[in-house]
Amino acid sequence: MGNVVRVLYFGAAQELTGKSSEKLNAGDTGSLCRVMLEKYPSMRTLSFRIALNRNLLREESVLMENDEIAILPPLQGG
Amino acid sequence: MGNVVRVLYFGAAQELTGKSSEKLNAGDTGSLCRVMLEKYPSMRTLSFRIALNRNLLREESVLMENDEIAILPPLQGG
Amino acid sequence: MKNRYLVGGPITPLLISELWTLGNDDAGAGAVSIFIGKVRDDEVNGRRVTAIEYSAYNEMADKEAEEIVKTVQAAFSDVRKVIIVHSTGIVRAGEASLLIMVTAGHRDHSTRACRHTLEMVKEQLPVWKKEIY
Amino acid sequence: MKNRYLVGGPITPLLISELWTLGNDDAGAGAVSIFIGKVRDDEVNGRRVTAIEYSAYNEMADKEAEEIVKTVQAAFSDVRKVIIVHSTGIVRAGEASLLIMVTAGHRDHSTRACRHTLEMVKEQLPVWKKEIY
Repeated sequence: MGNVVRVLYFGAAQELTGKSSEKLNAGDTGSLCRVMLEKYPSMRTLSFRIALNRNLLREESVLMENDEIAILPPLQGG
Repeated sequence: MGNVVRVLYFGAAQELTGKSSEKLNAGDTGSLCRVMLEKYPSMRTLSFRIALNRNLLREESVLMENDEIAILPPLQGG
Repeated sequence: MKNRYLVGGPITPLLISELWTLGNDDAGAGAVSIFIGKVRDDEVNGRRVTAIEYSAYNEMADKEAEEIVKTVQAAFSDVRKVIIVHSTGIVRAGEASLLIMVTAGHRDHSTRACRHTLEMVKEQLPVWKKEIY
Repeated sequence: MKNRYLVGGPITPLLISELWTLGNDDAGAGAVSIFIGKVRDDEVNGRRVTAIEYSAYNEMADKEAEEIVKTVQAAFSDVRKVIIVHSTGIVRAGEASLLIMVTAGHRDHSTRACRHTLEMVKEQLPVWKKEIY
Protein backbone atom coordinates (compact mmCIF):
# COMPACT_ATOMS: atom_id res chain seq x y z
CA MET A 1 0.00 0.00 0.00
CA GLY A 2 1.57 3.30 -1.00
CA ASN A 3 0.95 6.71 -2.48
CA VAL A 4 1.85 7.96 -5.93
CA VAL A 5 4.72 10.41 -5.68
CA ARG A 6 6.64 12.31 -8.31
CA VAL A 7 10.35 11.46 -8.31
CA LEU A 8 12.86 13.90 -9.86
CA TYR A 9 16.34 12.70 -10.82
CA PHE A 10 19.30 15.08 -10.96
CA GLY A 11 22.93 14.88 -12.01
CA ALA A 12 24.30 11.34 -12.20
CA ALA A 13 20.93 9.94 -11.07
CA GLN A 14 19.49 11.22 -14.32
CA GLU A 15 22.13 9.38 -16.29
CA LEU A 16 21.78 6.15 -14.33
CA THR A 17 17.99 6.04 -14.60
CA GLY A 18 17.84 7.44 -18.10
CA LYS A 19 15.06 9.85 -17.09
CA SER A 20 14.58 13.16 -15.35
CA SER A 21 11.34 12.28 -13.56
CA GLU A 22 8.71 9.60 -13.10
CA LYS A 23 5.83 8.58 -10.84
CA LEU A 24 6.48 5.85 -8.31
CA ASN A 25 4.36 4.22 -5.65
CA ALA A 26 5.57 4.11 -2.03
CA GLY A 27 4.36 4.75 1.51
CA ASP A 28 7.60 6.12 2.89
CA THR A 29 11.07 7.07 1.73
CA GLY A 30 12.56 3.74 2.83
CA SER A 31 10.23 1.73 0.61
CA LEU A 32 10.65 4.28 -2.19
CA CYS A 33 14.42 3.69 -2.13
CA ARG A 34 13.92 -0.09 -2.26
CA VAL A 35 11.56 0.27 -5.24
CA MET A 36 14.00 2.58 -7.00
CA LEU A 37 17.12 0.54 -6.38
CA GLU A 38 15.36 -2.61 -7.57
CA LYS A 39 14.29 -0.87 -10.73
CA TYR A 40 17.73 0.74 -11.30
CA PRO A 41 20.41 -1.52 -9.80
CA SER A 42 23.18 0.80 -11.02
CA MET A 43 21.85 3.46 -8.64
CA ARG A 44 23.33 1.37 -5.79
CA THR A 45 26.75 2.74 -6.67
CA LEU A 46 25.55 6.34 -6.27
CA SER A 47 25.58 8.23 -3.00
CA PHE A 48 22.59 10.55 -2.88
CA ARG A 49 20.40 12.55 -0.55
CA ILE A 50 16.65 13.00 -0.80
CA ALA A 51 14.56 16.14 -0.79
CA LEU A 52 10.87 15.98 0.03
CA ASN A 53 8.88 18.88 -1.35
CA ARG A 54 12.12 20.83 -1.79
CA ASN A 55 13.35 20.27 1.74
CA LEU A 56 16.39 18.15 2.33
CA LEU A 57 15.45 15.11 4.40
CA ARG A 58 17.61 14.22 7.38
CA GLU A 59 15.66 11.07 8.32
CA GLU A 60 13.07 8.70 6.89
CA SER A 61 9.68 10.20 6.18
CA VAL A 62 6.21 9.01 5.26
CA LEU A 63 5.02 9.99 1.81
CA MET A 64 1.72 11.60 0.83
CA GLU A 65 -0.05 11.44 -2.50
CA ASN A 66 1.58 13.86 -4.98
CA ASP A 67 4.65 14.51 -2.85
CA GLU A 68 7.65 15.72 -4.82
CA ILE A 69 10.73 13.62 -4.14
CA ALA A 70 14.11 14.65 -5.54
CA ILE A 71 17.15 12.39 -5.79
CA LEU A 72 20.20 14.57 -5.17
CA PRO A 73 23.67 13.21 -5.92
CA PRO A 74 26.58 15.14 -4.34
CA LEU A 75 26.15 18.82 -5.20
CA GLN A 76 28.57 20.35 -7.69
CA GLY A 77 27.78 24.04 -7.87
CA GLY A 78 30.41 26.73 -8.10
CA MET B 1 78.27 68.54 10.89
CA GLY B 2 75.62 66.93 8.72
CA ASN B 3 74.56 66.24 5.21
CA VAL B 4 71.83 67.94 3.20
CA VAL B 5 68.92 65.57 2.76
CA ARG B 6 65.57 65.98 1.09
CA VAL B 7 62.66 65.49 3.50
CA LEU B 8 59.20 64.62 2.16
CA TYR B 9 56.12 65.15 4.34
CA PHE B 10 52.96 63.10 3.85
CA GLY B 11 49.44 63.08 5.28
CA ALA B 12 49.11 64.94 8.56
CA ALA B 13 52.84 65.75 8.53
CA GLN B 14 52.17 67.90 5.48
CA GLU B 15 49.47 69.81 7.31
CA LEU B 16 51.53 70.27 10.48
CA THR B 17 54.62 71.52 8.65
CA GLY B 18 52.69 73.41 6.00
CA LYS B 19 54.91 71.98 3.27
CA SER B 20 55.31 68.82 1.22
CA SER B 21 59.11 68.81 1.13
CA GLU B 22 62.21 70.70 2.13
CA LYS B 23 65.99 70.31 2.53
CA LEU B 24 67.34 69.78 6.02
CA ASN B 25 70.82 69.25 7.40
CA ALA B 26 71.54 66.20 9.58
CA GLY B 27 74.10 63.43 10.03
CA ASP B 28 71.68 60.73 11.08
CA THR B 29 67.96 60.14 11.50
CA GLY B 30 68.09 60.87 15.24
CA SER B 31 69.49 64.33 14.74
CA LEU B 32 67.16 64.90 11.79
CA CYS B 33 64.19 64.21 14.06
CA ARG B 34 65.49 66.64 16.66
CA VAL B 35 65.94 69.34 14.01
CA MET B 36 62.48 68.70 12.65
CA LEU B 37 60.66 68.62 15.98
CA GLU B 38 62.38 71.82 17.06
CA LYS B 39 61.31 73.50 13.86
CA TYR B 40 57.75 72.11 14.01
CA PRO B 41 56.80 71.58 17.67
CA SER B 42 53.28 70.43 16.68
CA MET B 43 54.87 67.39 14.99
CA ARG B 44 55.53 66.05 18.50
CA THR B 45 51.87 65.04 18.70
CA LEU B 46 52.15 62.94 15.53
CA SER B 47 53.21 59.32 15.47
CA PHE B 48 55.19 58.66 12.33
CA ARG B 49 57.64 56.27 10.72
CA ILE B 50 60.56 57.18 8.49
CA ALA B 51 61.52 55.89 5.07
CA LEU B 52 65.06 56.32 3.80
CA ASN B 53 65.33 56.25 0.04
CA ARG B 54 61.90 54.58 -0.15
CA ASN B 55 62.70 51.87 2.37
CA LEU B 56 60.96 51.84 5.71
CA LEU B 57 63.53 52.27 8.49
CA ARG B 58 63.35 49.92 11.45
CA GLU B 59 66.24 51.55 13.33
CA GLU B 60 68.32 54.71 13.36
CA SER B 61 70.47 55.26 10.29
CA VAL B 62 73.27 57.57 9.18
CA LEU B 63 72.37 59.96 6.39
CA MET B 64 74.26 60.64 3.18
CA GLU B 65 74.22 63.76 1.06
CA ASN B 66 71.03 63.84 -1.08
CA ASP B 67 69.30 61.03 0.76
CA GLU B 68 65.52 61.05 0.42
CA ILE B 69 63.79 60.93 3.78
CA ALA B 70 60.01 60.52 4.01
CA ILE B 71 57.93 61.23 7.09
CA LEU B 72 55.08 58.71 7.12
CA PRO B 73 52.15 59.19 9.50
CA PRO B 74 49.97 56.07 10.05
CA LEU B 75 48.97 54.72 6.63
CA GLN B 76 45.35 55.12 5.54
CA GLY B 77 45.01 53.32 2.25
CA GLY B 78 41.98 51.23 1.33
CA MET C 1 14.28 37.69 -13.41
CA LYS C 2 11.89 34.80 -12.94
CA ASN C 3 14.55 33.05 -10.94
CA ARG C 4 16.67 35.52 -9.03
CA TYR C 5 19.58 33.17 -8.49
CA LEU C 6 19.96 31.16 -11.70
CA VAL C 7 20.83 32.42 -15.13
CA GLY C 8 20.92 30.50 -18.42
CA GLY C 9 24.43 30.28 -19.87
CA PRO C 10 27.59 32.00 -18.66
CA ILE C 11 27.73 34.98 -16.36
CA THR C 12 28.88 37.50 -18.95
CA PRO C 13 31.00 40.61 -18.36
CA LEU C 14 27.83 42.59 -19.12
CA LEU C 15 25.89 40.78 -16.39
CA ILE C 16 28.78 41.28 -14.00
CA SER C 17 28.61 45.02 -14.73
CA GLU C 18 24.86 45.02 -14.13
CA LEU C 19 25.27 43.16 -10.84
CA TRP C 20 28.04 45.57 -9.83
CA THR C 21 25.66 48.47 -10.46
CA LEU C 22 22.96 46.67 -8.50
CA GLY C 23 25.27 46.09 -5.54
CA ASN C 24 26.82 49.50 -5.70
CA ASP C 25 24.02 51.98 -5.03
CA ASP C 26 24.83 52.25 -1.34
CA ALA C 27 27.22 54.94 -0.11
CA GLY C 28 27.23 53.35 3.35
CA ALA C 29 28.97 50.26 2.02
CA GLY C 30 32.71 50.75 2.24
CA ALA C 31 33.59 47.20 1.24
CA VAL C 32 32.52 44.96 -1.61
CA SER C 33 33.81 41.40 -1.83
CA ILE C 34 33.19 39.46 -5.01
CA PHE C 35 33.87 35.86 -5.85
CA ILE C 36 33.63 34.66 -9.43
CA GLY C 37 33.86 30.98 -10.24
CA LYS C 38 35.00 30.09 -13.74
CA VAL C 39 35.13 26.92 -15.78
CA ARG C 40 38.73 25.65 -15.95
CA ASP C 41 40.14 24.00 -19.05
CA ASP C 42 41.36 21.06 -16.95
CA GLU C 43 42.84 17.98 -18.53
CA VAL C 44 41.05 14.85 -17.30
CA ASN C 45 42.54 11.52 -18.42
CA GLY C 46 44.23 13.18 -21.34
CA ARG C 47 41.12 15.00 -22.48
CA ARG C 48 40.71 18.76 -22.22
CA VAL C 49 37.49 20.17 -20.70
CA THR C 50 36.01 22.63 -23.19
CA ALA C 51 32.79 23.39 -21.31
CA ILE C 52 30.61 22.35 -18.39
CA GLU C 53 26.89 21.81 -18.62
CA TYR C 54 25.21 22.80 -15.38
CA SER C 55 21.80 21.55 -14.34
CA ALA C 56 19.83 22.65 -11.30
CA TYR C 57 16.79 21.78 -9.28
CA ASN C 58 15.43 25.24 -9.99
CA GLU C 59 12.67 25.58 -7.43
CA MET C 60 14.81 24.24 -4.62
CA ALA C 61 17.81 26.32 -5.74
CA ASP C 62 15.76 29.46 -5.32
CA LYS C 63 14.73 28.45 -1.84
CA GLU C 64 18.23 27.40 -0.78
CA ALA C 65 19.82 30.59 -2.14
CA GLU C 66 17.24 32.64 -0.27
CA GLU C 67 18.12 30.75 2.89
CA ILE C 68 21.86 31.25 2.35
CA VAL C 69 21.34 35.00 1.96
CA LYS C 70 19.29 35.16 5.17
CA THR C 71 21.79 33.06 7.11
CA VAL C 72 24.74 35.19 6.03
CA GLN C 73 22.94 38.44 6.78
CA ALA C 74 22.06 37.15 10.25
CA ALA C 75 25.61 35.92 10.93
CA PHE C 76 27.43 39.08 9.83
CA SER C 77 25.85 42.20 11.27
CA ASP C 78 27.85 44.61 9.11
CA VAL C 79 26.73 42.96 5.84
CA ARG C 80 24.34 44.98 3.69
CA LYS C 81 23.72 43.04 0.45
CA VAL C 82 24.31 39.46 -0.61
CA ILE C 83 23.97 38.63 -4.29
CA ILE C 84 24.25 35.06 -5.61
CA VAL C 85 23.99 34.09 -9.29
CA HIS C 86 24.72 30.63 -10.69
CA SER C 87 24.69 29.51 -14.31
CA THR C 88 22.65 26.69 -15.73
CA GLY C 89 23.25 25.16 -19.15
CA ILE C 90 26.50 25.31 -21.03
CA VAL C 91 29.41 27.45 -19.82
CA ARG C 92 32.64 27.24 -21.78
CA ALA C 93 36.15 27.07 -20.31
CA GLY C 94 37.25 30.55 -19.26
CA GLU C 95 33.68 31.74 -18.75
CA ALA C 96 32.12 32.48 -15.36
CA SER C 97 29.48 30.21 -13.83
CA LEU C 98 29.11 31.66 -10.34
CA LEU C 99 29.09 35.14 -8.92
CA ILE C 100 28.83 36.06 -5.26
CA MET C 101 28.86 39.70 -4.20
CA VAL C 102 28.70 40.85 -0.61
CA THR C 103 28.66 44.48 0.45
CA ALA C 104 29.34 45.60 4.01
CA GLY C 105 30.30 48.64 5.95
CA HIS C 106 33.85 47.39 6.42
CA ARG C 107 36.21 44.84 4.94
CA ASP C 108 36.21 42.24 7.69
CA HIS C 109 32.59 41.21 7.30
CA SER C 110 32.49 41.58 3.51
CA THR C 111 35.46 39.25 3.00
CA ARG C 112 34.44 36.69 5.61
CA ALA C 113 30.78 36.70 4.59
CA CYS C 114 31.72 36.31 0.93
CA ARG C 115 33.76 33.22 1.72
CA HIS C 116 31.02 31.88 3.97
CA THR C 117 28.41 32.38 1.24
CA LEU C 118 30.68 30.57 -1.20
CA GLU C 119 31.04 27.55 1.10
CA MET C 120 27.28 27.45 1.66
CA VAL C 121 26.65 27.61 -2.10
CA LYS C 122 29.00 24.66 -2.59
CA GLU C 123 27.22 22.68 0.15
CA GLN C 124 23.62 23.66 -0.35
CA LEU C 125 22.83 24.87 -3.86
CA PRO C 126 21.29 21.97 -5.81
CA VAL C 127 23.41 22.26 -8.95
CA TRP C 128 25.21 19.53 -10.88
CA LYS C 129 27.75 19.57 -13.64
CA LYS C 130 28.75 17.47 -16.60
CA GLU C 131 32.11 18.02 -18.25
CA ILE C 132 32.13 18.41 -22.00
CA TYR C 133 35.37 17.52 -23.82
CA MET D 1 50.26 53.16 -17.01
CA LYS D 2 53.22 55.14 -15.73
CA ASN D 3 52.39 53.92 -12.27
CA ARG D 4 50.88 50.45 -12.37
CA TYR D 5 49.27 50.61 -8.97
CA LEU D 6 47.94 54.14 -8.57
CA VAL D 7 45.24 55.83 -10.60
CA GLY D 8 44.10 59.44 -10.47
CA GLY D 9 40.51 59.79 -9.25
CA PRO D 10 37.97 57.04 -8.57
CA ILE D 11 38.19 53.49 -9.83
CA THR D 12 35.35 53.73 -12.32
CA PRO D 13 33.05 50.92 -13.47
CA LEU D 14 34.85 51.15 -16.82
CA LEU D 15 38.25 50.62 -15.19
CA ILE D 16 36.82 47.72 -13.18
CA SER D 17 35.66 46.16 -16.47
CA GLU D 18 39.09 46.65 -17.98
CA LEU D 19 40.79 45.11 -14.96
CA TRP D 20 38.33 42.22 -15.08
CA THR D 21 39.27 41.62 -18.72
CA LEU D 22 42.95 41.85 -17.77
CA GLY D 23 42.57 39.31 -14.97
CA ASN D 24 40.29 37.05 -16.94
CA ASP D 25 42.34 35.81 -19.89
CA ASP D 26 43.34 32.60 -18.15
CA ALA D 27 41.22 29.48 -18.57
CA GLY D 28 43.26 27.72 -15.89
CA ALA D 29 41.96 30.11 -13.24
CA GLY D 30 38.79 28.68 -11.73
CA ALA D 31 38.49 31.29 -9.00
CA VAL D 32 38.61 35.07 -8.99
CA SER D 33 38.34 36.99 -5.73
CA ILE D 34 37.86 40.71 -5.87
CA PHE D 35 37.80 43.31 -3.14
CA ILE D 36 36.62 46.81 -3.85
CA GLY D 37 36.98 49.51 -1.24
CA LYS D 38 34.59 52.43 -1.49
CA VAL D 39 34.30 55.83 0.15
CA ARG D 40 31.53 55.77 2.76
CA ASP D 41 29.29 58.77 3.39
CA ASP D 42 30.00 58.54 7.12
CA GLU D 43 28.81 61.16 9.55
CA VAL D 44 31.69 62.50 11.63
CA ASN D 45 30.77 64.92 14.43
CA GLY D 46 27.51 65.77 12.71
CA ARG D 47 29.12 66.40 9.33
CA ARG D 48 28.63 64.10 6.36
CA VAL D 49 31.71 62.95 4.38
CA THR D 50 31.15 63.81 0.73
CA ALA D 51 34.56 62.74 -0.60
CA ILE D 52 38.04 61.68 0.40
CA GLU D 53 41.20 63.12 -1.02
CA TYR D 54 43.91 60.47 -1.21
CA SER D 55 47.60 61.29 -1.42
CA ALA D 56 50.41 58.81 -1.91
CA TYR D 57 54.16 58.54 -1.82
CA ASN D 58 54.09 57.45 -5.43
CA GLU D 59 57.54 55.98 -5.91
CA MET D 60 57.42 54.04 -2.68
CA ALA D 61 53.83 52.92 -3.35
CA ASP D 62 54.93 51.30 -6.56
CA LYS D 63 57.73 49.48 -4.79
CA GLU D 64 55.55 48.36 -1.88
CA ALA D 65 52.76 47.13 -4.16
CA GLU D 66 55.29 45.16 -6.18
CA GLU D 67 56.54 43.59 -2.96
CA ILE D 68 53.01 42.75 -1.80
CA VAL D 69 52.29 41.01 -5.11
CA LYS D 70 55.49 38.98 -4.86
CA THR D 71 54.86 38.05 -1.21
CA VAL D 72 51.31 36.89 -1.92
CA GLN D 73 52.35 34.89 -4.96
CA ALA D 74 55.07 33.20 -2.92
CA ALA D 75 52.73 32.47 0.00
CA PHE D 76 49.86 30.99 -2.03
CA SER D 77 51.08 28.48 -4.60
CA ASP D 78 47.74 28.21 -6.41
CA VAL D 79 47.55 31.98 -7.04
CA ARG D 80 48.01 33.09 -10.65
CA LYS D 81 47.48 36.87 -10.81
CA VAL D 82 47.42 39.62 -8.22
CA ILE D 83 46.17 43.04 -9.30
CA ILE D 84 46.21 46.06 -6.99
CA VAL D 85 44.94 49.52 -7.91
CA HIS D 86 44.55 52.43 -5.50
CA SER D 87 43.13 55.88 -6.17
CA THR D 88 44.90 59.14 -5.57
CA GLY D 89 43.16 62.51 -5.56
CA ILE D 90 39.48 63.03 -4.94
CA VAL D 91 37.07 60.11 -4.69
CA ARG D 92 33.47 60.91 -3.85
CA ALA D 93 31.26 58.97 -1.42
CA GLY D 94 29.94 55.85 -3.13
CA GLU D 95 32.89 55.69 -5.52
CA ALA D 96 35.62 53.05 -5.40
CA SER D 97 39.15 53.88 -4.25
CA LEU D 98 40.75 50.43 -4.06
CA LEU D 99 40.55 47.30 -6.16
CA ILE D 100 42.27 44.02 -5.44
CA MET D 101 41.81 41.08 -7.78
CA VAL D 102 43.36 37.68 -7.21
CA THR D 103 42.96 34.76 -9.58
CA ALA D 104 43.80 31.19 -8.63
CA GLY D 105 43.12 27.65 -9.68
CA HIS D 106 40.69 27.13 -6.83
CA ARG D 107 38.66 29.14 -4.37
CA ASP D 108 40.64 28.53 -1.21
CA HIS D 109 43.77 30.38 -2.30
CA SER D 110 41.94 33.10 -4.24
CA THR D 111 39.80 34.08 -1.25
CA ARG D 112 42.57 33.83 1.36
CA ALA D 113 45.16 35.55 -0.83
CA CYS D 114 42.72 38.37 -1.64
CA ARG D 115 42.18 39.03 2.05
CA HIS D 116 45.91 38.78 2.75
CA THR D 117 46.67 41.25 -0.04
CA LEU D 118 44.07 43.61 1.40
CA GLU D 119 45.63 43.50 4.86
CA MET D 120 49.09 44.10 3.40
CA VAL D 121 47.79 47.07 1.39
CA LYS D 122 46.35 48.55 4.57
CA GLU D 123 49.65 48.04 6.41
CA GLN D 124 52.19 48.82 3.74
CA LEU D 125 50.87 51.01 0.96
CA PRO D 126 51.97 54.60 1.64
CA VAL D 127 48.63 56.30 1.10
CA TRP D 128 46.89 58.90 3.25
CA LYS D 129 43.43 60.37 3.23
CA LYS D 130 41.71 63.60 4.07
CA GLU D 131 37.97 63.69 4.54
CA ILE D 132 36.06 66.36 2.65
CA TYR D 133 32.68 67.45 4.09
